[in-house]
Amino acid sequence: MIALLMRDLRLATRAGGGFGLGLAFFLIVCTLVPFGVGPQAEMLSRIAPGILWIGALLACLLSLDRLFALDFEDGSLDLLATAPLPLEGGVAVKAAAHWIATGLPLVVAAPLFGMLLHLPSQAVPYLLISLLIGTPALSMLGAFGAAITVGLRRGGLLLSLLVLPLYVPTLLFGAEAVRRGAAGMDAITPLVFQAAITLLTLALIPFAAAAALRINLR
Amino acid sequence: MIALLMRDLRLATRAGGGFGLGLAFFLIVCTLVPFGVGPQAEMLSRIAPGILWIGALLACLLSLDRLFALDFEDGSLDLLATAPLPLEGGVAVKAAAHWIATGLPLVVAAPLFGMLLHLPSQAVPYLLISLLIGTPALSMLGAFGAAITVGLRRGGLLLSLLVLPLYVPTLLFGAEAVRRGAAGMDAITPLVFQAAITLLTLALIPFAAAAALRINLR
Amino acid sequence: MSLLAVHDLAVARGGMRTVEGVSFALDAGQALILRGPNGIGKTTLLRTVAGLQPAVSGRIEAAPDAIAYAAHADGLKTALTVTENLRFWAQVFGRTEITPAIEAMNLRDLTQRPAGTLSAGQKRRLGLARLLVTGRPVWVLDEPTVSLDADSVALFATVVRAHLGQGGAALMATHIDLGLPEAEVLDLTPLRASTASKDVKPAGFNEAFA
Amino acid sequence: MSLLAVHDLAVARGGMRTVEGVSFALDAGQALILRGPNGIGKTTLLRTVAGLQPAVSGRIEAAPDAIAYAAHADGLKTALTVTENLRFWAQVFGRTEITPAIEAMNLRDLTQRPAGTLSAGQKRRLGLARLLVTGRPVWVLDEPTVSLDADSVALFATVVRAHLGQGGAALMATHIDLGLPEAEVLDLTPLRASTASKDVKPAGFNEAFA
Amino acid sequence: MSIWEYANPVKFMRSSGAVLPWVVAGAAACTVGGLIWGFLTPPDYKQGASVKIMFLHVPAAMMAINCWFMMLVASLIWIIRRHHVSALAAKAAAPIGAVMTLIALVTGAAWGQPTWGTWWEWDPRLTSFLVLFLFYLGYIALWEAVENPDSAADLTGVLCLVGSVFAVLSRYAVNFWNQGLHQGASLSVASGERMSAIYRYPLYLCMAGFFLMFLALLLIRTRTEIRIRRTAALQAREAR
Ligand code: HEM
Ligand SMILES: Nc1ncnc2c1ncn2[C@@H]1O[C@H](COP(=O)(O)OP(=O)(O)OP(=O)(O)O)[C@@H](O)[C@H]1O
Ligand SMILES: Nc1ncnc2c1ncn2[C@@H]1O[C@H](COP(=O)(O)OP(=O)(O)OP(=O)(O)O)[C@@H](O)[C@H]1O
Ligand SMILES: [Mg+2]
Ligand SMILES: [Mg+2]
Repeated sequence: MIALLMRDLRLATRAGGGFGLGLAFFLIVCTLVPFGVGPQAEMLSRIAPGILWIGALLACLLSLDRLFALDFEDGSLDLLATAPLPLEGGVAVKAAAHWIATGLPLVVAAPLFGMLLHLPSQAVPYLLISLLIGTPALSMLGAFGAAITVGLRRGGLLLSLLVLPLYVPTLLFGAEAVRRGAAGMDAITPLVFQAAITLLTLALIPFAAAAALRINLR
Repeated sequence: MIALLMRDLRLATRAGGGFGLGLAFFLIVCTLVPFGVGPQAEMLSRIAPGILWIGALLACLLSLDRLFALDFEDGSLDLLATAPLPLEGGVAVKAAAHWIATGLPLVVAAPLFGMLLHLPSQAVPYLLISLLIGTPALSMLGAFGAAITVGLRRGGLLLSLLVLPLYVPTLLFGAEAVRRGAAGMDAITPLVFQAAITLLTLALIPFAAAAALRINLR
Repeated sequence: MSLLAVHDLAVARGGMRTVEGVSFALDAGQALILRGPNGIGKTTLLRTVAGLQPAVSGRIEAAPDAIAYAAHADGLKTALTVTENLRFWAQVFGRTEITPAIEAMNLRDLTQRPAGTLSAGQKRRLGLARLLVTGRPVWVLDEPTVSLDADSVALFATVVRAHLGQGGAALMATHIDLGLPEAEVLDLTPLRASTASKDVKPAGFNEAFA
Repeated sequence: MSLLAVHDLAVARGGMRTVEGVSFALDAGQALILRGPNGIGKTTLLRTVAGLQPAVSGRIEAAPDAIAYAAHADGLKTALTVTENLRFWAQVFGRTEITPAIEAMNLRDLTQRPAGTLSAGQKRRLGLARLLVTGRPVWVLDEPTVSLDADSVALFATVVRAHLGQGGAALMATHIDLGLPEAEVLDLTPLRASTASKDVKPAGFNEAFA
Repeated sequence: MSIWEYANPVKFMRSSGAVLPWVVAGAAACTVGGLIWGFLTPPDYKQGASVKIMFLHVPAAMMAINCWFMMLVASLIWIIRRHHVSALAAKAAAPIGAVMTLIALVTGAAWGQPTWGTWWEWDPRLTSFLVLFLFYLGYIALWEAVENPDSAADLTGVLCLVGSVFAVLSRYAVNFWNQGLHQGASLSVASGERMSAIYRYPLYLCMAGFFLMFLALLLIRTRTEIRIRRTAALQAREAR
């Protein structure tokens, strides 16, 4: 297990591994939005919570598409499936590695990007906490989508299609928490709901994902 | 040439080919945005031009990441490079096939999704025209990015990082045209600029992309 | 008791049976070579035995965690070096020692090279070295000597012999000579699932229509 | 004049020379087989001859558009059927007739199957059929008979012989017997680029330090 | 002897090694001197003490642009004449340019807070700098991602050419999109009336310092890149 975690992290930091690219994508989304909607600070600050959450979500999603596909193509997945570690554990570990390599940097960088979008400063702690609670669920749900689409040649977009609806609750509560934080309202309730969703996801999805992998390997 | 175009279109419509997925992604982005920023119609209608353009741009981009990678992995690209058709032409044809399979459906569907985001109806023709003018440039620039990242294992996100800055002018003029259209202002100037950029792109980028492909095949 | 026993096995690919009535047993120290024309179902059979897909009918008896499978693809990460690749697989199988495997497959000069920069045959050698670090008794190999030169094939034969000598077993599919004259050969040609006559037995969904 | 002539060629991979001083000429009706241990540089040499990478030094003379190259990967689209795959490549090379190729490589029963559902050997047969539809005189083949069974190897030999008989030529790298005893053999082992002595000749960047 | 002789890695190592100490000394003297002088200037009547940020901000902003220009030239030399040193120099320059851009952005943000009352504004100047930063990131990421050094040089060269065209296009597009708050080029023809001499001379010194600092870093990094490649090649030969 540890070996798998270390390998995935090492691969992420190697050439072409994609470490930091999630961050770059996040930055790019945050830059494109003002280009699209115009530079007025007052409007940007109103949509900032939503855009930040959507940006984090897309960055997470896009770095996921080949989570298992690479292992599938080079045959590692066949070999992992016959190795003495439960596939459920393998899925969980790979999702964890993904979160460390992508989700965590997003959380850390989010306040900075919040500044670009004129996010009110009293909302920043809520942004941090809600991302910290929410991104593990994003990684795990994405791993599930990646497991389902692993055998497909152009899984990327199909993956988005499958996974994005699953992201809706996390996104809703996350963005709501930040918006309430920005408005100085009580933001605990959405955060609690979000935490519940994350826990549920972490507990159940590894089994679904491992089952999907087994089916795809057949 | 025609053979290549027909093959790519046929592949796009086959299982897992990704035809329609770009559209689905576009739809999803347009649905996630109200979840993220809140449902107030008046604000949605203000940000609609920008969001629609960004959604189209991301949908286009994401379907591009494996434009050449698939041909590279199964060896077709080696064989195409030794075939009696100029690689520049091949690149242009593949970008054209991508545009027909992804860009065109986006253009057609955009007014519908504009409705979801309360886009003012006088802006719809501008949305259509600017997308029609702009999306070919998106496909071609994306083909350039795909050619550069073709040999890399996790090219997807790197591709985004390389290509999105190139999309900036197109996006700016496109969204600006729609915004001016929505406000009833003169939108011809940005459209003309956009058309100029598209023409420039179509004229020059095939050569750069073919050069990148040759380098990657070495 | 044998390490691996297969009784009257039938396997299917893409919803159609490929071979049926396959029976054999592998004891410690035995090697069995599967032969048969292209497309008869060797790969399918090996994947079934390795547990990657379910059998249509028949029985596979093997100790749990006895089988190490090596397919056409070698499961190498091109960005990691030879050592890192091997060490990873060793750790997955709960072992630590990789030097013997490196020595055995003559990879000493290549240890620090990223796997992506190896030639076809060097990659294959690394893929075979992976088998050694699993420490599992039953090797299930699909065309193991593809792309290997004569010296490496001889090396491979030596390694397999040593594995058999230590009480292991090997099941291999191949079209070419592996340099293992002592191995038994099972020709699958007569076991091709019959489709011409009335006893068509398609798998799964189609069973209902049979 | 010969169809393909190579004079004192040196090729490099990953910034280091692999083989050097390679010279040969192929006339119509001739076949040349490259041999040599794993990693000596056969693939590199063939890719250079096919024009996919530049030579470090030396000269390659070939008519433009004379070479058809077939690598390890077959360039098949798994979602397209056998016929669609072949027809595509025929069109790319400006030809229309694909039935002879299908007949020659014994793919008649598989024409409507998506290429993704073929077995390893069947895929290879399809990859070789592609050569026939190019209509080009010089075939450059990298381990063409990998995964093929004995019958298919014989088929391949027949096809190559027919090609040579029609004034074609073939350059092939392989480790195993192709069933073409009449072909000449070039062993690359003595041409390995020397690295031990002082006449080290690394490619490109390192040249300055030599 | 033509000038291209110096593009030979061995010759380059020798000559750059000789000039490097002088460049480093000059860079240190000008930068430190300029910054101290700048810091001792009296506060501006309108902007107060925050005007002193200028001595970091303006030279960094200028070097950020010039560095990309230098990379463009180096890439062209590599693509046309295939001199490895120029490719490696372009590679070495990118992170320096990215950091310069970052300094300009950060000091600009720190300047904007007292002057415009906001850390960030989607002003065309600032925005096009952000876009430039993205170009730098993409360029660096591509160098990192491609394993074969020659291919990496070629690919990043092509990217630099295309990127330059689009960076200029973006500049004009951004101008069209939003009329900004940012200063115009104050060192242009009209400079005399816009900035008094007490600020101008220390600013010149800082600019010279930043330029020399860029040169010094560039030489050091290029030398390192050459050594790295050389080591890799030697290792590869050992492994053979
Ligand atoms: C993140 C924010 C900022 C960025 C990226 C930025 C960028 C730049 C750039 C690119 C230049 C031009 C160099 C040239 O063309 O010569 C420049 C110069 C200058 N900036 Fe900024 N700037 C920022 C914020 C500010 C702020 C807030 C102020 C003060 C109110 C300011 C004042 C100046 C001045 C006085 C110059 C010198 C004029 C000139 O030479 O053009 N900048 N800045
Ligand atoms: N995904 C699939 N769908 C349908 N049929 C398939 C699929 N994959 C393989 N087949 C068919 O199943 C049969 C058995 O294939 P298998 O790969 O097991 O053959 P093999 O004996 O390994 O052949 P080879 O020697 O060529 O590797 C072949 O006839 C093949 O065409
Ligand atoms: N990308 C690369 N970077 C560095 N070295 C490489 C790279 N690819 C291959 N090599 C090395 O170049 C040499 C020649 O490789 P090549 O693939 O041409 O060998 P080959 O003769 O085809 O071997 P095989 O019979 O195993 O296919 C090998 O020693 C290999 O390790
Ligand atoms: Mg097989
Ligand atoms: Mg080879």
